[in-house]
Amino acid sequence: MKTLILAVAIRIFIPIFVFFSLYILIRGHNHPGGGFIGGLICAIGFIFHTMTHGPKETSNTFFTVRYYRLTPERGQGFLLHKLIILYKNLFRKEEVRTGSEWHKRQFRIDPIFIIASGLFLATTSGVFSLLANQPYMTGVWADYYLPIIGKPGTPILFDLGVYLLVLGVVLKITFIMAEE
Amino acid sequence: MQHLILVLPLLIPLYGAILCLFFWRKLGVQRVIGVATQLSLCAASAYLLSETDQAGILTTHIGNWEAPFGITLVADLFSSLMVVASAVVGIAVFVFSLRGLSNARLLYGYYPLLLLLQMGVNGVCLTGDLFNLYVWFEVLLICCFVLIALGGSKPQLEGSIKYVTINFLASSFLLIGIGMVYGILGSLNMAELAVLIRAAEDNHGLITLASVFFLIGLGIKSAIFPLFFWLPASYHTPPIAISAFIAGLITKVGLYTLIRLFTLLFVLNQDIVLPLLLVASGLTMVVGVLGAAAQVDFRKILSFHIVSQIGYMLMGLAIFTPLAIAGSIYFIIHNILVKTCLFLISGVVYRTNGSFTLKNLGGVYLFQPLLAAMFVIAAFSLAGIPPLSGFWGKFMLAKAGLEVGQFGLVATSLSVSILTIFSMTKIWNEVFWKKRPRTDVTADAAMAEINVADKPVIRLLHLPVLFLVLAILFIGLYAEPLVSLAFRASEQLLNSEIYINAVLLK
Amino acid sequence: MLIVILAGVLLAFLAPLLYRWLGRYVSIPMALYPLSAFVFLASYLPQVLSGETINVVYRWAPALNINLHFYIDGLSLFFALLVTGFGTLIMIYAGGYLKGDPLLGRFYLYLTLFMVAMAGVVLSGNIFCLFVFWELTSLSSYLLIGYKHNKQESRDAALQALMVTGAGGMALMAGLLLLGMAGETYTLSDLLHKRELVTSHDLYLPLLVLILIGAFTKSAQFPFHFWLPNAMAAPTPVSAYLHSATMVKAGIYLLARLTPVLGGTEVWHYSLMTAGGITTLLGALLAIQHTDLKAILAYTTISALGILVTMTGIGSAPALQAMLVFLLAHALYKGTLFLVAGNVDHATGTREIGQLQGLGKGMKTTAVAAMLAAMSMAGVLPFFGFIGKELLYEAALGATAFKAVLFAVSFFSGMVFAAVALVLGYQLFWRRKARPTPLRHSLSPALFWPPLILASTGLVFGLFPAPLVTPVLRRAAEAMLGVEQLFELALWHGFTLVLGLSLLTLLMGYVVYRYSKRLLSYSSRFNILYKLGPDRVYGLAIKGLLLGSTSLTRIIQNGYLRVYITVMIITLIGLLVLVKNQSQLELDLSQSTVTIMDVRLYEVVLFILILPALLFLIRVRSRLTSIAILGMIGYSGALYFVLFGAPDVAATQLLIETMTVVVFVLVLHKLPQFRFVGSRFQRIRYMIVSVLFGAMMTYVTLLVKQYPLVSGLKTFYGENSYLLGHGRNIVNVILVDFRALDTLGETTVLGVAAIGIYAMLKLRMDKDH
Amino acid sequence: MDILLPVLVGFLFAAGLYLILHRHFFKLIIGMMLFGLATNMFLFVIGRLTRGNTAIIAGTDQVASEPFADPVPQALLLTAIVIGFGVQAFAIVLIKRVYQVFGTNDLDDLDKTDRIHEKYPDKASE
Repeated sequence: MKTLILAVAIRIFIPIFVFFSLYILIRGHNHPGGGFIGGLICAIGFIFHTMTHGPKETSNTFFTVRYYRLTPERGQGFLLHKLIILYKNLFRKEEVRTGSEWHKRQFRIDPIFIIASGLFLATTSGVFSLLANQPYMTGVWADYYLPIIGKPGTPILFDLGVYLLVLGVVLKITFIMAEE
Repeated sequence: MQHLILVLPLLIPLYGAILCLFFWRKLGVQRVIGVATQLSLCAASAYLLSETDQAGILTTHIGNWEAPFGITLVADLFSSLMVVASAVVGIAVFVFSLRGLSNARLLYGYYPLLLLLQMGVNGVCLTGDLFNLYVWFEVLLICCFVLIALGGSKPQLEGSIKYVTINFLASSFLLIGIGMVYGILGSLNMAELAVLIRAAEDNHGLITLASVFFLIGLGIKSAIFPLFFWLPASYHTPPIAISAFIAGLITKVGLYTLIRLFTLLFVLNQDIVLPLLLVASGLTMVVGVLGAAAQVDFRKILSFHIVSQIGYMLMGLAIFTPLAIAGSIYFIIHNILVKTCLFLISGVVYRTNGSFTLKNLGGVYLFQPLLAAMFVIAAFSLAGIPPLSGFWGKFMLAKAGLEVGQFGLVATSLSVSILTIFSMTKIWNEVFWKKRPRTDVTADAAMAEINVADKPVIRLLHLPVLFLVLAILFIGLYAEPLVSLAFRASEQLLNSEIYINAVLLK
Repeated sequence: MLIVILAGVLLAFLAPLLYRWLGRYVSIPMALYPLSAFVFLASYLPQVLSGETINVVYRWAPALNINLHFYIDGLSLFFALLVTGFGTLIMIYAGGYLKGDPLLGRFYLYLTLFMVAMAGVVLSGNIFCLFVFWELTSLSSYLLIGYKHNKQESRDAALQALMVTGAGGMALMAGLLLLGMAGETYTLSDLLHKRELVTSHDLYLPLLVLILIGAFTKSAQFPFHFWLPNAMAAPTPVSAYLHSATMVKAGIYLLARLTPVLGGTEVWHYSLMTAGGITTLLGALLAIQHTDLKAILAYTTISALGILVTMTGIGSAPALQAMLVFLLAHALYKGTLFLVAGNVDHATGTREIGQLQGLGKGMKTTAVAAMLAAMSMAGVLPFFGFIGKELLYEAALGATAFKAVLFAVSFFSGMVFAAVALVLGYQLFWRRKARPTPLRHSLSPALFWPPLILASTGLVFGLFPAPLVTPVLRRAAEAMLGVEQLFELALWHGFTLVLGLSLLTLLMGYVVYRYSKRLLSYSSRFNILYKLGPDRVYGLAIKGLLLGSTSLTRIIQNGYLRVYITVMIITLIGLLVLVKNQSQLELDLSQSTVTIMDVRLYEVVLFILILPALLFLIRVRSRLTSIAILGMIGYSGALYFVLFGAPDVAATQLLIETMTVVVFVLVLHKLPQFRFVGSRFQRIRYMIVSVLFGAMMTYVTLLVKQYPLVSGLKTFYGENSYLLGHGRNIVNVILVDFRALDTLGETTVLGVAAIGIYAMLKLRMDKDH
Repeated sequence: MDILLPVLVGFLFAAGLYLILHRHFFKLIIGMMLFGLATNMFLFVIGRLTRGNTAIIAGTDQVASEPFADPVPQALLLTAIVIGFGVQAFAIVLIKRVYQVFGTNDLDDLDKTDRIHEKYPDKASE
């Protein structure tokens, strides 16, 4: 399976898969599609990648956040320190990469985290209405329409949660099984 | 306010589980989250119970969709009682598993699984929607699957295969039943279905036919006589903390659902269904207790007794009078506590003596008097010796049975309770009174080692057992609150109008 | 009242702690409790003697009409004083008897618990309150009999006692429930006036039988007597207190208590008299066959219990009076003798009468106590036992029916009692022999004072019956008879027939004693009785239970998954067929001919494709092929979904099917080739079950589809999905809004499955393989 | 079409059950999947069928116009399919582990936990 062409092709395909799946997700409220199908489609892209490159590689390429870290200065607040790191990493890439006081770090996103965030999003999307003394999961809707999505509201958020969860689940399963 | 308190028993464990998942590899953090979650769950369920006690049936329409169209959560006394029982058992098992389970297992998601299982149980108890019920059952079931297999030791795997296959079939039957109900009546909301069923004229038979699928599906889940085989094959295999929780709670959830559905929905053609239940309950008792009498393993005896006790709970439903249903409710709550307690005791015994086999055990009476005392209380509670908790349930059921002239069934139930005493004393004789067998030198050595090294651990393990024993003593010695709650709960169950009105006429 | 009970329970549970703090002096606080209870109860004496009854009610479980109701009248006060008074002495005695035993604290726990329970039984004014305490006595008796827990025989005896009395307890529970139904109340004082209602009720016979079983098991009546001798495995204080003076008399108390409600009918008379008579005889017969001190005492106790039941059965005023007097006399002397036996055992280490002789010198006080008690037992003149025996004979002779039999039975037992009294009061201590049995140690005062006090009480009561016991006994008899009693107890009645008979009894007792060795040699012929006796039956029953349950469980729980599933499916099919037949459901295809035949060509093609695929799937051996076929079937299902307007379902089905195939290929590609296992017969059997099930499902589907479906949900969702749910794809709106809770559950299932798969593949605790 | 799909459902159930009753692990798991599919089809069929018209409100309409397929069974079905997938995926992995640990693919070899006197080493669980 590990042919070069396929390997390269997959690399190109993955963004396509991701975008297509997002499209399926957001059109789901009005046309066939939705979070579940979207999540699965997105995952399939990664499955192909895993099958050709192995789970380690997939995880390294797509699910590892590399960033640079600064040792905190004395007297600097915790939050401020983190904010500086975030800011520099996002907008001052060059400065950070060359700066000698910055250390390279990486953080692997376990698919379990994706599952947890998906579940969190889906659960929390319904909580807002509770605060307004409405039943759980009462839809909160915006007043305007967006293209493709239609009206944005908490059920869309819920669908996004489903999407993430399905993605996480399928990735987790594939990774473990491929490792075996 | 009722919007919040009805979803809290679902949201608290769910959020707890999500947080645990975020801290996937950090056991310390998970423990803190777990404690906080369990405590708040306890508080929330207690509050729910007191609210339902005062304000009657509570409902919330999820998503603010009016009753038959969305999913409605309903809490009456019976469901609140179940939620409280699950929270109590949950906190006991949680404390036990702080030290009673190897870290390897804990690292593979034990805490989130336990919490999600609790969410599933609460969901089943609180939902007022037939399909939603199925979904919660599946949540609960997959958690059980994973927990029973967690660790992958040989007996666990073997038990899991049977557990998974048979419960998969049970869920399918449940789903088939739900599909049929929708196909016949075109609704899923239990209150509306109750109205439709009572108004239905030409398809009584069809609805009864659908109820057969529920009977079989839930019968499998609650381990009724010809359907219980999976239980003794699997319940004793996982680590004791898991066994205790699942054994204590899950079959009773099946029974809860049976009682709920057969009092609310399938009240037609009772002349066909109730005699069947009657026979099934008698046979369940007898076969379960005989199975227990044959066993030589602490946990297996307890497992078979679950089956036997299920017979009692079913008996109440089969008799179908207010007193009988109240008896069943009392019995379910009592049994949840007692069974969990006994399983946990077997776990402590294993931890300190290194075996579950009666032959290899002995002498606990001398060395661990507190444990012995707690076992006596729990065991004789199970056997129904007054004034311990089992007696009250048995009393109510026997009285109800005699009142409707079911002498045979009452005689069976009383004889079964003799045999229950027999197997409980068997455990007591072998594990507690008997001299520790000298042949098993390794266990002795292990015992000495554990006793020196793990004193605080052992003490911690005693804690949840003590907690449950106190709970058992409370509902036994001061039975009135629970008994009258059970009475009122059974009134609510039998007067379906209250339920229907609460859900439909908001 | 409640405070007495609660204080007892509290003290009981404190006993192990107290023992830790106080050591051997623990017996002082433990004895103080029954003493103060005795005093407290005695303070009710004036009221009760003046004819009042006292009701104290505490709400306990009013929802079930079970309350902590204490009812004090002559009968209950009599028993309660006996229990607490005796209890005080036993507490002191036990402290001496079990001195230095590490488990003494627990012993006191059980004993105090028992005492409380026993007091509860006799003081209860609610039949279920009584039952609660009744069962507690069984439980504490179990723990006490098994006190020497290292010995197999102790454990077995404890279990046996519990099983027998427990079974009796269950019968009693059912009986009391029925009694409550018949009498429409659980309150004793109300029940006492409902004799007509109860005895004429349809349930009278069953409830009587059940209650009698309860009482008989507790009071060791034939055929349930066998547990009592075995229960002598308990330490002696227990034997003296529970199995002679108090607990076994709970059954008698119950019978006496319920005499006004249940008594007076023929069934009552005859069943009590029969059971009591047989027990009396049997106990006496077995007593002279044994050589173990405690066994002898146990069998004479059984015999005495038999007499008590017989007297209750006769039910006439003299009989009931005799019953009460004899009960008290028996408690006094038998308790003493048990304690004496305990002392002997303690001092010499044996209880075999053959090995015991000339003990009088070493243990004078005990010997005196033994002698006093023995004389009371034999019925010698100035003792209380004499009065008891006189009254017994009078009552037997005054009975309306079976006079001769009743008298013969009492006479026989009196004779045996006299013989046994000679053994205990004379032979052990005073008979001249060359070498007295050596004593291991001398006895502490705690061991010889209690028996001495008990025995002298017997003497004092005998000398002054009128002021000391008569008033109480009168009120007690009143409680049973319901009319005022004016009898006087007196030691001397003049030269009457009964006195002559008493003397004859003594004489015959001496003869029996003299020729006991010869009699014993005959007794081996009775061995056959043991073989068929109830003890044996019990043993066989337990064995049979184990054997039967093992083989039954082997058959039912056979370990074969496919058998389990087959049973379940057959149950399902059976129930479906049953319900179908009962409710006359008929499938009528002709009604919907039009829709049935409304079939498109491509649907048929798809159908025709799936069928052979299914058949092939069943037969195929290769794994990959079966996965492929399975995938194909799944895709065909998806096509059907597309055809019937469910694009979302179809898409999901397609993707899931793909995922499944992927998982399959990844996971199961290493499994070995199929072997075809299972015989042809099995396969055919399963084939039949499967086909039946499939046919059933088709039938059910068609049956449901026969009726039109009116779905309010469909209409509502169609109308409101866009307006309220802001989405045009109704299915999606249902999933994320109308029924979002389902979806939340569903995603949870997926998440858990992922965790489960992860744990399953990564975590391997089993290192054996 | 009223007759065709019910018959198909029956066939699926029968085949699924037959495979579940088989002694071989692999057949068992295939049987479970077929049974699941059968249940899903049953759910679909029992909710009545409408050809062609999806449950989607057309471009400019506010309200779905009849005839349209009943969306309720579809939604239930979707949920059931997904749940079924979760359970079945777990079952597949379970089967695999059982095979690895026990080295057999015959279900009849797994009868130890039911046996009365069969003793597994205690140490595996705590």
